[in-house]
Amino acid sequence: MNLNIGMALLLAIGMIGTAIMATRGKRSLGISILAAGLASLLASVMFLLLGAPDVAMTEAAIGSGLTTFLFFFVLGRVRRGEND
Amino acid sequence: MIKRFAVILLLLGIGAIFTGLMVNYVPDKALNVTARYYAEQTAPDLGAANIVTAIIVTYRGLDTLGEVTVLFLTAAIVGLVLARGSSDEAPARRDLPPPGELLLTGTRLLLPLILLFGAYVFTHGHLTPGGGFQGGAIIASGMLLMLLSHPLRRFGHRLIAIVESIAGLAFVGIGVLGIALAGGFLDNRILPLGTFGELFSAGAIPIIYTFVGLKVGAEFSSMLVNLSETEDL
Amino acid sequence: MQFEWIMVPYSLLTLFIVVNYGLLLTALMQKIGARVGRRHGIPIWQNYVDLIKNYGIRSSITHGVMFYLGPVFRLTGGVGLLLFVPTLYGSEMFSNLSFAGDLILALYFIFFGSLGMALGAGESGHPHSAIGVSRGLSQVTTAELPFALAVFAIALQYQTLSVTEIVAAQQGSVWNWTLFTNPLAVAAAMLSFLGSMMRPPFDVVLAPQEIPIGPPTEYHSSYLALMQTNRVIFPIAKIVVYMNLFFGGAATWPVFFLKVFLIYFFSLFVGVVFPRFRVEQSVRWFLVWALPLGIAAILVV
Amino acid sequence: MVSPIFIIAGSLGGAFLLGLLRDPWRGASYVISLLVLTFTTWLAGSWLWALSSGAVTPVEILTAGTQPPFAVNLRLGIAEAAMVLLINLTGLLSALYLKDTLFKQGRRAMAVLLIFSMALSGIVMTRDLFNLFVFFELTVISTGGLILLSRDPRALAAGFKYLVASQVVSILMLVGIIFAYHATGSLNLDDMAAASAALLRGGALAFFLVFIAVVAELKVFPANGWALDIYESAHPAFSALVSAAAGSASLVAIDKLLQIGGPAWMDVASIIGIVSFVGANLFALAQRVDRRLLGYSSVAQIGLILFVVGQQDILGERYLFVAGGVLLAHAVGKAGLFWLSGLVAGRDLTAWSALRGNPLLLFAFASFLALLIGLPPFPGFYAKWELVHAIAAHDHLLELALLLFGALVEAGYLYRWFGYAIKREIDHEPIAPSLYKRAVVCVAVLAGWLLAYVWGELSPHDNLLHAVPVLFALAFLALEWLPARVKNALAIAGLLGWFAFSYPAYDPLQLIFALIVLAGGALILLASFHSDGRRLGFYPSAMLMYAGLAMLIVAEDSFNFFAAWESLTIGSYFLILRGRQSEPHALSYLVFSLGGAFLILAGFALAAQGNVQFLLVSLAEVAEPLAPWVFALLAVGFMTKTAAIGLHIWLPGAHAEAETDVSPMVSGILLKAGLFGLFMLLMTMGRQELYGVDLAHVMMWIGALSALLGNLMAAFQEDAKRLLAYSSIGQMGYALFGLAMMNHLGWLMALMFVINHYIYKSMLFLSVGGVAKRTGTRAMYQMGGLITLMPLSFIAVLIGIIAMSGVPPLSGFGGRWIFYNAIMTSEYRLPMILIFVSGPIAFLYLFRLIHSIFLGQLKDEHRRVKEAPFWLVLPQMIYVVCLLVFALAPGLALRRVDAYISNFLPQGALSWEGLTITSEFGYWSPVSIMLIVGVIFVVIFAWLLFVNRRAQKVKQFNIVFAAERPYRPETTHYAWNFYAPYKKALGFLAWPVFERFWAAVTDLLHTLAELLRRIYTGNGQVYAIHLLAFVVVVYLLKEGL
Amino acid sequence: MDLIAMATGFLLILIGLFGALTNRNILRMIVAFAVANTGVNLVLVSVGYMTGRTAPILDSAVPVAEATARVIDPVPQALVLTAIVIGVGVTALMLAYAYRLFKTRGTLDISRYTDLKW
Repeated sequence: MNLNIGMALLLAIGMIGTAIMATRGKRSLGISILAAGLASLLASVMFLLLGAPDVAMTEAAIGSGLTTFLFFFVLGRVRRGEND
Repeated sequence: MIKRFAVILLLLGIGAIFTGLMVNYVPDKALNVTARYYAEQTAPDLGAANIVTAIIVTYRGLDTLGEVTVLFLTAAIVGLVLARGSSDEAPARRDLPPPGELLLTGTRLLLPLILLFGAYVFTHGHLTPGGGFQGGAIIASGMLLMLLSHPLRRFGHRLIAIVESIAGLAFVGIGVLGIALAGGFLDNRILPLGTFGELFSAGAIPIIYTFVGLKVGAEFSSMLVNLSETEDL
Repeated sequence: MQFEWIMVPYSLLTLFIVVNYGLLLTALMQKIGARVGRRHGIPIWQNYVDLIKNYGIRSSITHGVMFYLGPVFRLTGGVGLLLFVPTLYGSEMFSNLSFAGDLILALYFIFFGSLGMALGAGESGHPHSAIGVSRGLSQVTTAELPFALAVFAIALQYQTLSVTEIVAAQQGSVWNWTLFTNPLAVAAAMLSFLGSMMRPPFDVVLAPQEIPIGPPTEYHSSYLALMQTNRVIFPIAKIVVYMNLFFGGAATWPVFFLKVFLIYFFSLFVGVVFPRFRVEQSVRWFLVWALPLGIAAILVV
Repeated sequence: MVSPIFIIAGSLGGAFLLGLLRDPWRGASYVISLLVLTFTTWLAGSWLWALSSGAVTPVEILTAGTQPPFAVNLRLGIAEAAMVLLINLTGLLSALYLKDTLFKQGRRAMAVLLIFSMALSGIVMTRDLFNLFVFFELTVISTGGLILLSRDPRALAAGFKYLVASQVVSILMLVGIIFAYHATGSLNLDDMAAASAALLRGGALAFFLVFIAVVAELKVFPANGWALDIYESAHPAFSALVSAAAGSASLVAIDKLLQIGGPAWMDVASIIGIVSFVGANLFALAQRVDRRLLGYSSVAQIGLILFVVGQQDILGERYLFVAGGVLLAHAVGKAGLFWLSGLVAGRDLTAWSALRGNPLLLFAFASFLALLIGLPPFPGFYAKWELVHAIAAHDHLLELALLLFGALVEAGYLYRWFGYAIKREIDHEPIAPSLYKRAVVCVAVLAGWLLAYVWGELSPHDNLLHAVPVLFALAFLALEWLPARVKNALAIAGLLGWFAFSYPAYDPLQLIFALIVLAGGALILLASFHSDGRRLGFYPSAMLMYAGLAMLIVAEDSFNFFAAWESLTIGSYFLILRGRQSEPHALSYLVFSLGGAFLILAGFALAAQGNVQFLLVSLAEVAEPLAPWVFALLAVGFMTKTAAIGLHIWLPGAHAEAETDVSPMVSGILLKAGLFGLFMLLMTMGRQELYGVDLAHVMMWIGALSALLGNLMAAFQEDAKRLLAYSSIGQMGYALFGLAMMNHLGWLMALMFVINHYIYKSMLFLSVGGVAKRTGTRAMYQMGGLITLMPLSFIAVLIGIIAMSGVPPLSGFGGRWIFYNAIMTSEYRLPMILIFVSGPIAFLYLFRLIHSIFLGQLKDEHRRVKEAPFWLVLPQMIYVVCLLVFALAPGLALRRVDAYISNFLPQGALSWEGLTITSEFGYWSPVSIMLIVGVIFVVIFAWLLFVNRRAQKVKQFNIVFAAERPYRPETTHYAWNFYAPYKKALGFLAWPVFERFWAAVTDLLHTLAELLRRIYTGNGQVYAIHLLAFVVVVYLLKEGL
Repeated sequence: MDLIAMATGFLLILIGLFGALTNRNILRMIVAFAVANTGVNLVLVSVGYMTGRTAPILDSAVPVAEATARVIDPVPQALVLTAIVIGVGVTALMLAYAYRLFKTRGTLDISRYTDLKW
C-alpha cells in the first residue's frame, strides 16, 4: 500500500512538473505538446493505480496518443506556414 | 501584467472553491445506491463482466450515443473548417522527402496486427478493460501509421464516411430495436444474454461496441486524414 | 335679477353721463399734467372738438375686415365693461346690466377690447402697430396680475364674486372700505392700476411724443373717433370697478365724480413724477413690487 | 403516439444517414435534413397537442430498459414538449432559411444542424445530470461548426473565443457533476432534488459549480463577450437558433437545476437574471450594429427569463404561464429579428430603412419588437403583468424597479431602431429577394400572433384579440390595399358605430370622454379625407389608438385598463412617427409614455397585492401604508400622458412634427387619456398623504407650474405648431390643477377643459396645419397677412383663440368662471397664484399666433396661396359651430356631469336655473352675456358703418412709415421674437431646465454604456477571465449572503 | 491515494487554466486546456476510488456475489470515459480552428483577433 502511495506521489510530482512544462510559454511548442502528452500518460498510469483500467487505456490511447498526434499535425502545418 | 495578476487572483478564488470541495470530501466507505445496483445487477441483468462497459453501452447508452456523436460532429466540423476556402484554390502540393524504408516496412508489418488488436479490444469490451473507444483509437493509430508512411496518398474519404455512417446508423438502429424488442431505447437484451464471461454474451453489447469501435476509428481517421491533407498554405 | 326693457334707457343714460364726464375729466387731467410740466395744456373742451372732428371726417381708408372691426371691438369692450358693473350702489337706475355676470366677467371683459384692438392694429400691416401690441400685451399681462390677485383676495375676503355684494359689505363706515380692511390688496391693485392706464411711467406702449407708434398708428377719422370714445369710457369703467371693489363704491353721482377723479388723479400724480420705463423694466417692476403685494394680500386673507 | 425518443434517434439517424450520401448529392441531403426536422417538429407538436388537450399525461422515457436512476431517463411534459417544438421548429425554419448556405457547405453542415437541434431537445428532455452535460457539449461543438456557416471572416475568431469559454465552463461543470454525484449517490435530477437537503450540506459547492456552469451557458451579462461576438458575426439564421432555441434549452436546464437548489438558489438565479437584464439592456444603448444589438437584447431577455425562473417559488402555478409567455415571445421575436436581419444588407441600424419598401416586412419588424418588449396583445404582456403582480405582492420592490427600468431602456433602443427604419434615408442595397427567407420571417410573424391568441386564451383575463375595437384596428392591416378615402370612411363609420353601440352603457363621465374620443375622433378623421393614395400604416395605427382609448374608457379592471393604455400608446407612437421630422420626438414620446405606463403598472401591481384581476373600484380599498405610494405611482404615470411639467419634454416635438390630421388627434384626444386616468384615480382613491404631504396638493402645484411654464414657453415659440403644443401643456396644467383641487367645481372645470380643449385645440391644429400645408412652413415669421387668402382658417383661429383665452362671451369663459368659483373653495392659495400669473400669458401666445400668421404683411411668396383644402376646413367649421353652441348652452354637456360628480363630491354643486348658472359665490348667464355683447357690438358697428360707409380698401404698403413707403414685406412684418422685451424680463423662467435634465440623464446612460461596454475587449482570453471572475464573484456573494 | 490524485487533478486544472489564460499563442492555449482536461479526468476518477477495492470488472478474482464489497464505484469511470472522448473532440475542433485562423490571418496570437468587440 505504501508502495502505491509512494508511486502516486511520484506520479503526481511528475504530472505537475510536466504540466508546468507544458504551459510555460518559454519552451518550444513541440516540447510543450510532448510534455502535455507525457502528463496525460502519467495520468493514465495513475488511473491504473486508482483501479480504473478502462480509463487508463482510453487516456493512453486517446488522451495522450491521438491528441498529441493531432497537435503535431497542426503544429507541423503552422510551422511550415511560419517558415514560408 | 494586470491580466496575469487578475488571472492569478481569480484562480486563487477557483482554487478556494476546489479546496472547499476537497475539504468536504469524505470517501465513501461502501458503494452508494447506484453503484451497488450496478455491482449487483449488471451480471444477472445484462450479462456483462465489465461493469464499466455495461454502464457505458447500456445503462448510460444515451451518453455514449452522444459521445459518438461528438466525435462524428468533430470529424464533420474539422472537415468543414478545413474545407472552407481550400476548395477554391487548387492545393499546391509540395514535395516531401520520401519516408524511410524502415517506416514503410514497419507499416506493412504492423498494420494488420494493429487493426487486429483494435478489433480484439472492442469486441472484448464487455469482458476485459477496453472497448469501442479504445479499440477505435487503436485502429486510428494504424491509420496514422499509414499516413506517416504515405504522406501523399489520397485516402478513401468515401470508405471512411461510409463506415462511419453505417456504424452510426447501426448504433441508432440497435437502440431503436431496443424499444421494439426489449425494455427501451438502447436496451441490450434484444439478443440472448448468453453465457456470462464469453465473447458472444451480454446481448447486444459486443455488437454495439463493435460499431462504436468502427465508428470511432473511422472518425479519428477522418480527422487525421483531413488534417493531413491540408498542407496547402 | 332678470332683464327688463327699462334697463336699456337707464344704461344709455349712464353711458351719456360717463362719456361727458370722461371727456371733461381726461382733458382736465391733461391740463393738470401740462401745468406741472410748465406748459399751457389743452382747453378743457378740446376733447369734444377732436371727437366731433374725427367723426366728421369722411375720407377714410381701410386695411381689411379686422382693421375695420378693431375699433368696434374696442368700444364694445369699454361699453360692455361699464355696463356689466353697477355704476351707483343701491341705485335701480344705474345698476345697468350687471345681472348677466359677476366680478369674473368684468375681470375678463377687460381683455375683450384689447384683443379686438390688437387684431385690428395687426391687420393694418404697420410694424409699429405690431410693436405696440407686443409691448402692450407684455406690459398689460404683467400689470394686470397684481390686480387679479387683489380682486381675488377680496373675493375671498367677502366670500362672494358679486360686485354688488362686495360693495354692500363696505357700506356703513369709511373704515369698512377694503382700503382699510385689506390695505395690501388695495396697494397691489393701485400699482396695477398705474400700469393699465397707459400713463407715464408705463406709457411706452403708446409712446405718444416721439414717433407715431403704438397699436392705433394706422387709425384715423371715424375709427380714431371710436377709439377716442373708448379712451374716455374705458378708464372710467375701470375706475368704477376699482371704486366698487376697494373704495366703498358710490351711492350718488357727486360721490361718484369725486372718487373717480381722485383715483384718476392718482395715476396722473405718479406719472408726472417718474420717467418712462422700458417694457422689460416695467415687467420686472410689476413682478418685483406689485406682485408680492398681491400674493401677500391673498395669503393673509 | 410515437415515442419522443425518436426526436433524438431520428435526428441522429438522419445525421448519420447524411454521411452515407455522396458529397455532390446536396439536394438529397437537404431534403433528408428537412424531412428529419419536419418529423421531429411534427412529433413534438403532436405531443404538445396531446399533452395540452389532456389526452396523455407527461411521459417518462426510459432507456436501457432500466429504471432511473440506474439508467438515463428522459421526460416529456407539456413545458418540455413546447420547448422541443420551439427548438425543432426554429431549426426547421432556420434550415429553410439557410438553404443556399447549406447547399454550398454540403451534407456535413446539414448533419451538424440536425445534431444541434437534437442536442438542444436532449437538454430539454433529459433527467440525468451527466447526460445534460453530454448534450451541452454537443451543442457547444455543433455551435463551433455552425458558426462557420457565416460568410463573415470574423466569425472564425468568434467561434474560437466561444470554444475557449466553453472549455472553462465544461471543466467547472464536470468537477461539479462528479462531486454532486458523490454527495447524492445519483446522477438523476429527480433523485438529486429529493436529496437536495443532503446535497446542500455536503455538495453545496458541487451544486454551485454545476449551476454556475449552466448559467454561463446562458451567456449572462457580463460574462458573455464571446456570445456577443457570435451573435454579431454568425449567420443570422444560426444566431436565431442560438438565441431562441439554445437559450430556451439552457433555461430549461437551469430550471431543472433549481429543483435541486431550492429557493436559496432561485434567489441567486433571480439576481443574476435581473442584473443581466438591466446591464445588457443598458449596454445595448450604445450599440450601432444590428446583430450585436440583438445579441445584447438576447442576453437581456434571457436574463429576464432567468429572473422569472428564479421567481418560480412566488409565481406558484402561474410559473409556466409567465415563464412560457416571456420565453416564447423572446424566442419568436428574436428569431424573427435575426432572420429579418439576414434580409437587410447593411449592418448599421440605419440600414434597416431598406425595409421601408416592403410593408409586410415592416409589419413583421414591428410585431417582433412588440413581442420582445411585451406589448399587448403579445404573450409577454400577459406574462409581465402576472410577473409584476407577483413580485409586487411579495414586496420585491427593488427587483420591480430594476425590471421596469430595464424594460424601458430596452423599449428605448428597440424603438429608436424602428424609428431609423421608418425615417432614415434609404441609401443601402435593397433587401434580399430570397423567397425562402421571407417565408420564414412570415411564419415567425404568424407564430407570434398565434401565441398572442393562445396566451390571451390562457390568461384569466379577456383575450385582447377578442376585443372588437382591437380587431377593428387590426382589420385595417388587411385592408391596406384600399385607397385611403375608403379606409377613412370605414374608420369613421367604425368609430361612430362603436359609439352608438356602446352608448347605453356609458355613465355621464364616460359619455363625455366617449364623445370626445369616438365622435370627436370621427370628426378629426374628416380632415383625413384630404389625403389621397393609400396612406400605408396610418389607419391601423390610428385605429389602434382609438381602440385603446375606447377600451380605456370602459375598462373595469386594472388589466383591461392597462392593456388599453398600452394599445393607445403604441398606436399613437406609430401615428406620431409618421411625421416628417418626427423620429427623435416620437422616440421620446414613446419612452416617456412607456415609462409612465410602467409606473402605472407598478402602481396597479402594488395595489392589487397579487390579485391579477383587480377591479379599478377596489383602488379605494387599498390599505394605508401602501395607498399613498400607489396613488403617487399612478398619478405620475398619468401625468406623463398629460405632459405635466417636468415630464413634458416629449410633447412639443411629438405634437408639432406630427402630420396635419394627426396633431389634433394626439393633442385634442390623446392627452385626455391621462386626464381620464386621473379622474379614475381621484374618484377611487381620493386624497392621500405621504410623509404628511397631501399628494393632491403636490399635484396642484404641478398643475399650476405646468400652466405657467407651458404658457410662457408657448409665448416664445416661432413655430406655430410648437406654440400650440406648448399651449397644450399649459391647458393640461389647468385641468390637472382643477382635478387636484378635489372639489366639485374643480372637477367640473377639469371636464370643461376636457371638452373645450378638445374643440379648440383640434380646430387650431387643423387650421394651423392647413396654413402650414399651403405655405410650406411652420415658422410664423415667414407667414403673415394670410387673412384675405385664407379667411375660413382665420375665422377658425379667431374663434379658437377667443375661446381659449377665456374672453367672454365664448365658451372658454365658462371654464374660467367655473375655475374661479372652484378656487374660492380651495384652501391652497400659493399654487393658485401661479395659475393667476399664467392666465394672462395665454393672451400673449394666442395673439402672436393669429397676428403673425394672418395679420401683418403678406409675403411675396405667399401671394397665390389658396384657402386650406376643403376637408381640412370642414371640421374646423363644425368646431366653430360647436364652440358657439357650447358657449351658449354649456348645460348641454355639463349638467349631467355636474349631477354625476355630486355622487362623489356633493358639496358645491351648481344650480342650473333657466339660462343662468349659479354657484354659491356668483352667477353666470351665458346667453345674456352673448346677447348684450352682441347688441352693443352691432350698434357700434352700425354706427361705424354709417359714418364710415365710404371706406375703401388700400394696398398692402399704404401705411405711414417714417415718411417713406416700405416695399418689402419681410422688413415690415414684425413677427420674429415677437415678445423680445418680455423674454428679456421673464425668459429665464423658460430655460429648458427639464430638457437639460432629461438630456443629461440619457447622456449619462449612453456614456455609461459606451464606457462600460469596453470591458468586451474582443480578446478571447479576457472573455474567459470575465467568466472566471463571474464565477468567483457569484461564489463570494453567495457565501456572503 | 485518492486525495493525492484529486489534489494533483485540481492543481493540473489550475495550471492548465493559468496557462490557457496567460499564453497568447492559440496552440499553447489548447495545450493548456488539454492539461486541464487531464486534471479534470483525474479528479473524476479519484472521486470514485475506494481504498482496497479492485477495478469494476467481474472475473474469477471478483465473482458476482462479492462484487458489492470488492469493486470500486464504476460510475465515475464511465463518466470519465465519456469525458475523455468529448475532451479530445473539443481539442480537435479547437485545433482545426487554430489552423484555420492561422491560415486566414497568419498569426496565432489571440490578442490579434479582436475585430469584434464592444
